Amino acid sequence: ACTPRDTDNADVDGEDIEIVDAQPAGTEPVDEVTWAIVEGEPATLNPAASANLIIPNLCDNLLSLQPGFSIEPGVAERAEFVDPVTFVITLRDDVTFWDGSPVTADDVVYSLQQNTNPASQWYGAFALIDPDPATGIVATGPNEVTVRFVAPDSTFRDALAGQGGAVMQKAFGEANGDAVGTPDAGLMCTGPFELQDGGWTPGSEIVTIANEDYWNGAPLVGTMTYTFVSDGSTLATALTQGEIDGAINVSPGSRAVFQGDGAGSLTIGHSTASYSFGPASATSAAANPKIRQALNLAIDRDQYLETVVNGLGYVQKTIVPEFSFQSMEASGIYQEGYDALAAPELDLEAATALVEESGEDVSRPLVVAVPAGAKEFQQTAAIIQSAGKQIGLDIRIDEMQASDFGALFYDPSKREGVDFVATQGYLETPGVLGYPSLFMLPPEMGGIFNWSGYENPEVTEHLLAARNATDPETAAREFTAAQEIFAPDMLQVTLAGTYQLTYLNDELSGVTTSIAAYSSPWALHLGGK
Amino acid sequence: MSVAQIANGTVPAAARRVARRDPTFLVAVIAFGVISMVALAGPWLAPYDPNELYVGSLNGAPSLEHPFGTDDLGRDILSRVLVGAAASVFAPAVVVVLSTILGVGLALAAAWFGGWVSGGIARLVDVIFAIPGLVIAVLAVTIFGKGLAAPVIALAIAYIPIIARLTRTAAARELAKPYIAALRVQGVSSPAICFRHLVPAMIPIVAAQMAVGFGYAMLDLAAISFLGLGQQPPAPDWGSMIAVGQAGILAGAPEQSVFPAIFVVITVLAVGIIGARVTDWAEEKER
Amino acid sequence: MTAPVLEVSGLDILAPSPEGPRRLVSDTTLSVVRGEAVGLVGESGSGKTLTLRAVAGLLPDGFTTQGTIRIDGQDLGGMTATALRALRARRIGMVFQTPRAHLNPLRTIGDFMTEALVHVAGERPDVAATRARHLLDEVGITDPDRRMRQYPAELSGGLLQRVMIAATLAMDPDILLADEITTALDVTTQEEVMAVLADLRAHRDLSLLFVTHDLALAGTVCDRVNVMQRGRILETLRAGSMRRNAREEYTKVLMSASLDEAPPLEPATESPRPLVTIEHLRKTYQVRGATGRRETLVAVDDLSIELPPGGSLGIVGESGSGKSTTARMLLGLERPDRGTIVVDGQDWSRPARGSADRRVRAKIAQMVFQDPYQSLDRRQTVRQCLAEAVRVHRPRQSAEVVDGRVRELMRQVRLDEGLAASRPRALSGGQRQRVAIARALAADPALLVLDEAVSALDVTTQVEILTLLDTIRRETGVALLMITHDLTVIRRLCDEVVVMRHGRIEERGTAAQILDAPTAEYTRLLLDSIPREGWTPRRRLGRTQSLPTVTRSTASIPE
Amino acid sequence: MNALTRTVLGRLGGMLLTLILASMVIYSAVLLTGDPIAALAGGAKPTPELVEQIRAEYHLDDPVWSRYWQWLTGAIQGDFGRSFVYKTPVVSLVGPRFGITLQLVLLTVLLILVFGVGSGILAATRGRVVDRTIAAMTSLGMALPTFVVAILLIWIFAKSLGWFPVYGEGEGVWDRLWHLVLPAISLAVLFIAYISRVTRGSLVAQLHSEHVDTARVRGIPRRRIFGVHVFRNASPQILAIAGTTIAGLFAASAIAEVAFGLGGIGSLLVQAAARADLPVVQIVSLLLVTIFVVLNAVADLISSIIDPSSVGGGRTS
Ligand SMILES: Nc1ncnc2c1ncn2[C@@H]1O[C@H](COP(=O)(O)OP(=O)(O)OP(=O)(O)O)[C@@H](O)[C@H]1O
Ligand SMILES: Nc1ncnc2c1ncn2[C@@H]1O[C@H](COP(=O)(O)OP(=O)(O)OP(=O)(O)O)[C@@H](O)[C@H]1O
Ligand SMILES: [Mg+2]
Ligand SMILES: [Mg+2]
Repeated sequence: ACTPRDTDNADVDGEDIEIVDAQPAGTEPVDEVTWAIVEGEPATLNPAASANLIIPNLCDNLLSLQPGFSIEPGVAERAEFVDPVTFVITLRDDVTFWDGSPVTADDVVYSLQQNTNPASQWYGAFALIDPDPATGIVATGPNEVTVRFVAPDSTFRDALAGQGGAVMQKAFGEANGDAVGTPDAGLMCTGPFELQDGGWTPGSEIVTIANEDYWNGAPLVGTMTYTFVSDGSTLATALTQGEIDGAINVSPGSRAVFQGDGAGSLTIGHSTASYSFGPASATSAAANPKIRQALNLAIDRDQYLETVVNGLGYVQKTIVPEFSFQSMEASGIYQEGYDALAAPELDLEAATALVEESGEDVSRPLVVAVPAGAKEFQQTAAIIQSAGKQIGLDIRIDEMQASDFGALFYDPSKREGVDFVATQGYLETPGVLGYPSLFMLPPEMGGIFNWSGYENPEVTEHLLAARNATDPETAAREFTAAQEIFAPDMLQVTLAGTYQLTYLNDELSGVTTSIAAYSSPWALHLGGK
Repeated sequence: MSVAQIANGTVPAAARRVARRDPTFLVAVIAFGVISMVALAGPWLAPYDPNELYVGSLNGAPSLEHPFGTDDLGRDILSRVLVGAAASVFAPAVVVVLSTILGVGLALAAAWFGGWVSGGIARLVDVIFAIPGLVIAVLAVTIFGKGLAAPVIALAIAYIPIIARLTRTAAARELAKPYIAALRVQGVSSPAICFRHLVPAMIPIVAAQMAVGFGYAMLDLAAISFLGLGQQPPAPDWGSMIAVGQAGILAGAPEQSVFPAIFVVITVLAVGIIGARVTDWAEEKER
Repeated sequence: MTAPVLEVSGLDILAPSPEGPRRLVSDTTLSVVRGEAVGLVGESGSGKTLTLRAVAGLLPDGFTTQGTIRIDGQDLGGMTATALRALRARRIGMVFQTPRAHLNPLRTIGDFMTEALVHVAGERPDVAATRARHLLDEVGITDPDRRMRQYPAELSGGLLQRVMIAATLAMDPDILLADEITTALDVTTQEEVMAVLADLRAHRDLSLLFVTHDLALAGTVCDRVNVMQRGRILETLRAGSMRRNAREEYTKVLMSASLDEAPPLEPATESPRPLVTIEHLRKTYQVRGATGRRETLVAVDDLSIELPPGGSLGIVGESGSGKSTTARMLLGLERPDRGTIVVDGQDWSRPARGSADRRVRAKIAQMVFQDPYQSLDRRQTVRQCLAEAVRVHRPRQSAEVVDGRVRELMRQVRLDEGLAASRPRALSGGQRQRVAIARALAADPALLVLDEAVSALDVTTQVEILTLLDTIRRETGVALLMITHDLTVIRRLCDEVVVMRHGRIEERGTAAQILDAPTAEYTRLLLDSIPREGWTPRRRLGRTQSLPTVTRSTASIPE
Repeated sequence: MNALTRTVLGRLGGMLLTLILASMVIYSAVLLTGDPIAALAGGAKPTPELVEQIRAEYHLDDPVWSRYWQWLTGAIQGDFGRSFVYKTPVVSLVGPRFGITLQLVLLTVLLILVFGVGSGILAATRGRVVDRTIAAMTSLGMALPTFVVAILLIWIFAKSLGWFPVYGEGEGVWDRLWHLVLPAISLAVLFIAYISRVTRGSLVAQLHSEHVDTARVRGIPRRRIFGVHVFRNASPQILAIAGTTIAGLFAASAIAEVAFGLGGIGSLLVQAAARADLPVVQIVSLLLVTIFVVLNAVADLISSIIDPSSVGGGRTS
């Protein structure tokens, strides 16, 4: 298949940014490509346990996510609800694992069942499946899998385009158990590149080689080697010197370097990623919407964009980004709902007034937690702090070690003494309900990040209705109704939406440069120009 | 105007002699003096609020309004360097003073009591010596919480072995000298011998080590605050400024790293030179 | 008359200083002809060592010289560095005061002996080794094979000094420069070394330039003697007739000082209770032997002495015989293994426990240590030092009273009051020793222990101090315990004497008995070894065995 | 038993004791500072059941000392545990990275010895001008933080001149060496300056010692005096300090490894600490401590072999 060149223009602060979600496919075979993984070495390559940029090239998902965020058939020829609570997946018959064995319905059942474990990243999307293994996910034919639900679920299909739908070999998985995806055991998937025994040298690199029998055509790159460079300036030098061929998610801070003279160039693609901060406690002033609205009014978004992402971002009105519904069926309704929301404005007087109105005791400093060592977050924290100061809020910054910061999200004791948490998040698949469910629903209904104890029955009702809707339009209307209410409550104060930044050597082309790279084999078309 | 000229005009004869004989030393003393003054008076000297964002453009080049330029948040780098001097200079000073008190205390105890006390202290010092400073730093953070206190205490502990070993050797050598026996025979009490004779005898050698330790502490604290364990933002501190500004060097906006780095290097250099001279004097006296 | 081997004329030695070169030695002229021994004597700091080092090319960095030095008629001034080195290597041998410091501690004696032969003369190693063995034998070292394999730390000072001499002989030098080579040795060893030198001179026609501050020694060893003071040579005298021919005032003082013998003091009246009673005292040390194994060294063994109030007892004996150890135990600086010490009716067998106990003892017994410089805190001025000693016993006195007492003490030891603000560095050896004595007297003790209080001083100063002690004893009635290996000191100050050897008492008696009619063989040997007019050093076989040597550096730190 | 054997055994005993004590401190310190549950849950939100399961599986409810004992006995038998994050045996994580750190450290040591000791020798022997120049350079060297040097090197040699690669470890002997040059230099600068000073100091002390005077007056050739009497006598002291320095390099290399994207144990430690991967942090810390203690002991031992007078002298701390 051919990937369309999908371009678009965005206007940020008077400068034109050309947005490219997929580069033209490469034409020449290339022996070896060295790719830098900016996030550092992954802990595992198991698609059920981790999300990183290596897995999409190794493991296919059932449905294929396109650079423009639309969903096409993939390993699954068809995957549809046949009735409100029955979902049938029909597999292609020509897909084989790296070892040559064909993909069977049993493999898919095994793969999907991985996500019914509460520890899985995708558990939320699988929550409405009938918990009885005998009836929930079953093989109903050699190439057919049927999934039964306890209630209609409008989000399930989208999840199959992400790693929730990753296809793994059952035999391999059962033989290796917990070790699947580790350097020792490796992996068995169907993707365009295969991880061989010993291909992963912990601490230095992961070597993958082309899967010549790939069902969607063999890749042009013979060997794809991933290295791990988390230091921004080292990476920038290595990329512009041509020592590393490319990297996804390079730092916007090095924009000038990347756009200057160098071995390659920077491609800017659509993303669902955004910076935001939200309350971490139900008892502090941070739990009061007025305080959050006040901060929202006190932060100059243009300055924020200029400072933190070097102009490579845009103002985002609410937590759910536009790109996430871009290619959904009822996108028009979503867009209308989004457009109707108020854009954040700078109004210090109104903000100060809100703080006073809130009736909160603002003499106690509010603590905002950010991960240590990341420049973007240091800047974000400084900007929040400075904004707070202008409206009479004393804000303290707590830079946390990565592990402590990570623990904030599931260990309530770690959140003690923390009022706000600033994060960067993204959605790897289309769909709008992910964030709202996590942040606005009551905790027992899946709102595990709803730390401020937000509870609005109307919002809850609309969100549930949206999920259980059986047609896209109802889902869209229910969602926008909920959004209209929760957006002004600022459960996350959205600071900026960002772009996906990909740097690639000028001799190469063919990379998926939108956020879809997290869920699709982005290097499939990579090759020489 | 040369150093010698300054010297002739303002400072007394002894200093003038030093200036003529050892201009490097004089420059070092003056540099350190100026930096200490800045550390004390930084907030009053700073032209801008060091934490105020967007007082200039982002990553602005040096100009008349902002002689050191502005950083990635549009803050005035000169103001941040001036205000940051306090933490940057005093934190290592506290590290050095603390580790010296602890180290010298342990060493004197070991030298004085000998026997199993000495053995135990030697072992303790060995163990501390063997544990990476970072582990101690992380431990200190869990005990003392974030902020400047934890890394200062951590480094103070981590530096104990160096100073303790040095002092232990010197104290043992000093205690073996006949004048200590003479003092005992005279009936001078042990604390008096220790504090009136032994401790003063240690001063030159300890002072020299303190100067060297100061430089190391400054560099180590910088590394620790880079890891997010040290001075909490946005309070300026040279080490974290260098660390945060690193990326700017390659991107063509090196000011944020370069100016604090220059100050770090000058301070460490000045203290190092002063320390080297003190060592020289101490050695001369020993002869 | 043969041509001089060494000829120094108009030599000036200048030291660099911030204020321009400082002249330390001026216009020195001397010569040594073949086979002759020439002495260079004079007070401490007069420039003897510098003169010698100038000849050997060992002046410190930055030092400059004027004048000429000729060796075998060749002017050193006009020679290249290489030629100079070759000339010095072959014509000159130099032996230093402290052999231990002058031998590389990490090389064996064998390496040291053969190094010059192999690397300067180009001999084959085995030839060099054979020759080295002969040379060691020549200087009276038994079992040279074993010695060649040992390290300097394993040899005694006397042996090392002989090794030094033997090594310098390897290149058959014309002249030997000897800088106070026996000062660190005890009299018997000194005699041995001097005898070796005398032998060599006789057999080899060796010239000698001999630096010392012991006039008696110079007189017996040398043919001619140069007297130096403050960087100048005052006069040159024939050794045999120097007492008669001395013209310079300074020389005369030097002579009279060294030869003066005051009559012994009246014995103190017998008192019912002795001040000090020591019985069956024993002290051992665990030391590392030459092979690294632990050995028990008996430093003091079954020692009993008694000292009446106001009396004075001398302890003599060779180096390492246990004299200092005895004194240190008496003063509580060391814990005896066995035996009792009773002082003024109190049991002092164990070191003082607390500060109060220590203060009580300090009131009774005080000590003057062997090395005055080392026993003073170099950071304290004379006044601070004395005031501290006074305050121990009068903690609540006003500053004026303490100051008055300090002045009184300084007067007592005849220290100029102008020196009160000086630190030890700025004092001469004699002055330092006086400070140490004044400090000891601050407590008005009943007993004063003096450990080789004068042995490191030059003769003039020695005499002053001894006279001073004599006077103090007469004035205050303090009892003295004198430790020394110098018998003239005993004669001047002691009523009674014990002779120690290997930690035991060899002989005891009144000073007159011991000095004039010794019964023990060892005592006679000691007395014989003392340089005096008409004395010739003799070699005594059987004295080449190494003494158990433990250098202070490995000694444990006092608790 | 001869003196040397006894010295060796004595040092060995002391070394083991230090190691055991240090391992206790590290084990408990690491426990105190990390949250094993967070790491073990692997980024997901753990249910109470999962937490229970993890607690049971990793004996998190046992008292610290009993866990320490299990850990220590395991480690002695070669079982270093499994990484919480990577779920693989810690050995397989540490093994390959250790090689990289080792190579980096070896190259750095080479630089330190050649330039540090070399410039120290020059400073001590080549007169005042050279001495002053080197003193100035070492003063500057001691004032340059490793990460500043790293940036400067990248800027000058990699970015502007393009002479060296800036990241990764390369393949094959020469390529690897090529990749390690800049990291090694950045790591070495501070220590070169330090060792240079130490070397100069101990050489000067020896040059002014009396036994060297003896050798001079005996006409021993300059080279031999320097080699046999000055340098060799100074070497125990240089070695003792160099030993400590080199031992410390294994930990100090973290900064250079991070700056140049090298996957060594230093960067592993930093990463593992950030992810609360306690078994890895514990083992790497213990490894660093062991290397430190062992290298120090070896340096001590070599010193005492060179210097026979110190044999059996016991501890000199
Ligand atoms: N390295 C030096 N620097 C400066 N002055 C020195 C140095 N060496 C010796 N002197 C000074 O030179 C003078 C003569 O010293 P020298 O060592 O020759 O005396 P000496 O006659 O050998 O005395 P002693 O009997 O104490 O050995 C002394 O005043 C001494 O202080
Ligand atoms: N602390 C110690 N440890 C081990 N051996 C010691 C110690 N102190 C003294 N000795 C040894 O004890 C013996 C007696 O020493 P002592 O100092 O009493 O001798 P001395 O008669 O005073 O000799 P000198 O005339 O050289 O001062 C010597 O062999 C000495 O090496
Ligand atoms: Mg002399
Ligand atoms: Mg003695």
